[in-house]
Amino acid sequence: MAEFLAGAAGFVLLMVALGLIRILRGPGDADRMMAAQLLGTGGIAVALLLSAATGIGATVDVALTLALLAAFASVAFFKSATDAPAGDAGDRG
Amino acid sequence: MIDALNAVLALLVLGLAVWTVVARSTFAAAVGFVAYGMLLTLAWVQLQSVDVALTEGAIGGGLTGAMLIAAASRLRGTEAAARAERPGLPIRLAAALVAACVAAALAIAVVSLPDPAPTLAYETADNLAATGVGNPLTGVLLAFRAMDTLLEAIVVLFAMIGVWSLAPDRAWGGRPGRVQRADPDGILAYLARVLPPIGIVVAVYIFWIGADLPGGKFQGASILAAMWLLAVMAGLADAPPVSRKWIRFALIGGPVVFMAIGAAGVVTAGAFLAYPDGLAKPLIKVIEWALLPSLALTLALILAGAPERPVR
Amino acid sequence: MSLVDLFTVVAVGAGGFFFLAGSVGLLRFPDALTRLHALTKADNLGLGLVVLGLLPRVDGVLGGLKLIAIWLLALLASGAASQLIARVARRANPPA
Amino acid sequence: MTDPATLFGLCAAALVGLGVYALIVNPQPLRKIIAFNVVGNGVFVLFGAIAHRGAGAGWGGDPVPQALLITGLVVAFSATALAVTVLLRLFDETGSATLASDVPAKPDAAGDA
Repeated sequence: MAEFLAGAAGFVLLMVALGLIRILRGPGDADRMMAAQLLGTGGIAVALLLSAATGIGATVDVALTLALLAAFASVAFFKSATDAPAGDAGDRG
Repeated sequence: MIDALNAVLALLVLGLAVWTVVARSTFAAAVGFVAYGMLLTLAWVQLQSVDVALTEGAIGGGLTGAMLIAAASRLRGTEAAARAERPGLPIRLAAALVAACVAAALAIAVVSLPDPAPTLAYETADNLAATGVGNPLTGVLLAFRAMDTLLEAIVVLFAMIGVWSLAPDRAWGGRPGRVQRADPDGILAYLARVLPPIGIVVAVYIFWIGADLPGGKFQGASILAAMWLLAVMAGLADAPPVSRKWIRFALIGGPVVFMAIGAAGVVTAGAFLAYPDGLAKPLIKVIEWALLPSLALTLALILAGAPERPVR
Repeated sequence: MSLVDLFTVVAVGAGGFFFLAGSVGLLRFPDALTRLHALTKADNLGLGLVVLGLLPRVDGVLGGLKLIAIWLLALLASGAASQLIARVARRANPPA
Repeated sequence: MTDPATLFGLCAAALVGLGVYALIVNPQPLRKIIAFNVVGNGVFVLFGAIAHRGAGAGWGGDPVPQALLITGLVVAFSATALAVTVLLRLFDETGSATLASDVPAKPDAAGDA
């Protein structure tokens, strides 16, 4: 079973890495941010799968920390994109 | 399976590092760095350093990433001028040669590391019982190498003083950073209302289990700093003027308690930062509880930046 | 293979499929908002199914609650982050 | 396949090399800061790989270098934040973020850019 879980972790890692091509291609900054967001979620899943595969329970806490801070970079991105002098501060679209 | 996973992970880390070097726009490089920090966190898990993975996850991907993204956006206008300064081909070739030599030397060192590897694990294990803590890293940080940890807490404080010293004269002692405005009913304000209470619980949990399992004050303090910054970015809280007395006391509180207990060790245990027999665990606890709020505040104020708004 | 193992294999496999779908969508869909749609599938369903598959393997109720808490946190983060990214994307390319 | 210590050790050597290259050739200061972090991460991962080789006493690695890594990460973060703040102040003050000296140097013979 550990083999399957490690394999699943590798598969998820490969899949979200595929999404990283969006960081390379863009075209917009928003697209790049999405790829980072997807990698964040994938990283949580990989950490959980590795925790189950290796039996190191503390790895779950790594996933917990990552989940807690998953939106952090996107928030900074939103703030810097909307705080530009010309921008308004509304975030309800 | 694990071997293949490690290989993929190492290649991805390298690929993203290459991207942060070759990307045309600095913003794209900064986003790449966020992803890179996340993958490094997984690499730490695979190197069986869960404590370090927790630190990297909180600091590398979270705090550093957010800081770089914000800075890259602010400096967007300077990109074209910087591109024109790109050095010519001969310099780039020379740089590549230097870099390749450095990498090759390190690689040779890696493959010729002594076998069996020297380790302090057994000595740590033999002496850990004397400290009363279960997590060997906490034992190392607060007993065997307590001097490093003390100096580190002070270095972080110095970095913050360095950040403050960059304030323009008119703003000295004022509030750090710019005014943050956000829609009070928007999704950002919602997130900043829901997440920090959970984040504080998680931070205290990570801090609390640090005595016996991976975790500790640095990780907890990073999470606390991130949560406070989220509230600031959502306009729900404002950074206090740095001239406030309570801030000064809160900042030095942790290091002062650490040094006081260390100095008491000269009398009670015969050496600076030594603990008397049987009192090691309670004293370590006191130091950790004192350091957590100081570290969290210091990290948060470093991230908040130099004072920019004078107090009226 | 026990029934529990089978459950894990099916759920984690399905989760992996949604990560695949999320990545393919992120790469193939034509504009930012549709890509965002693909991304949230990976966030919500992919991670959710992985967590579901791992639930029977944890020791104790607390371990299970922790896994569920991680999923809920990721849901909150991805929901908020998607909204914020979408607003920036729409500002850059206003709908016709 | 090799053991993770050697694999990530070699990865770390490459990271340091990449970072050194970027530190020299990237004129944009923020890129230099990122490059500096890549060098730093390379050093940390190398240290972590060596710690992993020292596994013993039931732990996955030598706890002494691992503990020092944690303080190292926090200090690296502080240094990065200080550097970014200096850069932003330079930008606010001068409107540019260049490290070039004020003397408008004539394009030298070596430069083709």
